[in-house]
Amino acid sequence: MAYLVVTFFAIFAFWMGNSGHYKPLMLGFAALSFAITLILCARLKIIDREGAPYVRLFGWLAYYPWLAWEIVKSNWVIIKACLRAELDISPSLVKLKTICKSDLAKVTFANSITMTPGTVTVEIEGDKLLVHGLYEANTQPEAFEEMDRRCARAADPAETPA
Amino acid sequence: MTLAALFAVLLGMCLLLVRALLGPTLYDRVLAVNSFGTKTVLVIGLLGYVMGRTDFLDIAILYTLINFVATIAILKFFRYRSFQVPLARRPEQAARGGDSNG
Amino acid sequence: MTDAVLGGTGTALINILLLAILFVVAIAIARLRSLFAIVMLSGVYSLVSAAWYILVDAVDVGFTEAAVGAGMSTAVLLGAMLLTARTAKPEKPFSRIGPFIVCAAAGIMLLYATIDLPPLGDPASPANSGVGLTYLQVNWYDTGVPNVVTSVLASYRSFDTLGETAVVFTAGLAVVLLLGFGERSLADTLRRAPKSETLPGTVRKDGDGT
Amino acid sequence: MAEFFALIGNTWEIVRFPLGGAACLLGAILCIVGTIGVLRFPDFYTRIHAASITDTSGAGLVLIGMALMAPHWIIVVKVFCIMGFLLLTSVTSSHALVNAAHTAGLQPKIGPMGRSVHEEDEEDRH
Repeated sequence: MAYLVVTFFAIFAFWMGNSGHYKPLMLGFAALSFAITLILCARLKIIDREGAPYVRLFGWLAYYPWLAWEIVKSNWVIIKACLRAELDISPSLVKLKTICKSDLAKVTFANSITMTPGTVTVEIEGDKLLVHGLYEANTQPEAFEEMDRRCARAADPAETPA
Repeated sequence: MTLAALFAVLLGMCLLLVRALLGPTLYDRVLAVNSFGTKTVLVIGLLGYVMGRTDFLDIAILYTLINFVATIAILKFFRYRSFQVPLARRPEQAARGGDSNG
Repeated sequence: MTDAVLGGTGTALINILLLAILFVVAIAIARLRSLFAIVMLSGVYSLVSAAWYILVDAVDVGFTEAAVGAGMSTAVLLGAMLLTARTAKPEKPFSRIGPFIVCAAAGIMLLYATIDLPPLGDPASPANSGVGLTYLQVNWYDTGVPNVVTSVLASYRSFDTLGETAVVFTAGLAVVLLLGFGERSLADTLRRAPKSETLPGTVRKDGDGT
Repeated sequence: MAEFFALIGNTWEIVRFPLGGAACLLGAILCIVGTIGVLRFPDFYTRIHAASITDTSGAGLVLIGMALMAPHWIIVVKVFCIMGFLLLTSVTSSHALVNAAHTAGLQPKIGPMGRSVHEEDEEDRH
């Protein structure tokens, strides 16, 4: 139920931010479409911890700025690699082991790896990740430890596993 | 300046087209088309600014979502040879659930 | 003032660039033999053509092209590819001279017809001087809908639109019912056929489609 | 105090257009850089790294530039919606792409390359 309410506020904010018309008729249409959307979502049973992950919002607010800075740093590396006169890349494929417990945390971690240019998650199997990297030096398992820790802190539930 | 940015993105599109045409493997082509879609979103947004009609951004939002759906459909096709298999990691469960409902 | 001039030239250049990309893609689609590449390139074609529609101010057409051309038709074409081979048979050049002449003649006639069309944005063109102008003027007072296209489609012609939508929905439903979903779908049956075992490509079937 | 804020507001109104234009231009140039990488790199798995430059920094900078030049707050909201969707979907689709390629058995080229390798010449010729 709480997830439903949070979803309602999310789509409410989305509608308000995209519409720009706040007359009663339009607001009525909006309310109607919210109701239909919520009923459909509830029937499809897609509103759960993963479908509406707003409960850990504060953990993520701490995580994303750090991730953004990581993205900027690794972007610079790849931009240099693209523009260097001679190609000097050393692609590698490594296996990682994550400490994240829940699916949500694992997905966050894998997507963070993909989002940083230069590394991309190829496969997740249990708690092992297969990662392809552009530079061998940047793709050692130690390089991902901090991201792993932060992901686990941001997305893993503190109380009980889902 | 916006116009220059627009031209730069269009130039990037032209270069990307080369990859889409050459693309030795299928995945290179999908990658090129996906990146092309991202650039189209940017082109439409910048076009709105150049022409002074920022309501084009609505279409850019639509494009972002459509592009994603198209890419996922393509990859699903290549992975499972069908659109009817769910993209879940637990095929047995998913298949069973789908059967009991159908 | 210079800004307007620069904008006009820039828009013209963008027009030319987009049309050039469209031309290259069209030639490539005609020349390629791999069906998958053709599907991908047709996706590119509709993306670029939608951008071009938006450039020439046909925003609603661009919207439709984005939804149908780039998203839906790619998926439908891929679904059609499930039922057929991966590559087209190469044909000898100039083996079909008759269809080529018909196509060329039709193209030349269409080009000839474009000479009579009013230029883009001409205020004296029939579309802008007749009933279209009236709708532009009275639309807001009649319906209160800010978008003219929306007001015409959903207010003045709303029953027409409803009927069209119903027809299209019925057609789509019929196609879905014919092709089927899940266990007994046509695509699935064809895939099970022994011929499909020899398809090129080494895609492992993870989804064990039992 | 109010004057100070008004001054900041006025300065911002003047500054934000060149700033936004510069961000757009920089992002567009990064798009070209990413595309150059897509053209140059030797195999699919390395090309996707180059493509992710376009998706993250290129698109991000262009959209930030648009947000800076926005005439209305709703435009800012829309731009950030696009940015959020783009980040989420591009990550998902590039993972799906790599995963599909890997599942299909496409082998990545591993190890240092580019010193005197053949492909480089070929890539340059293209």
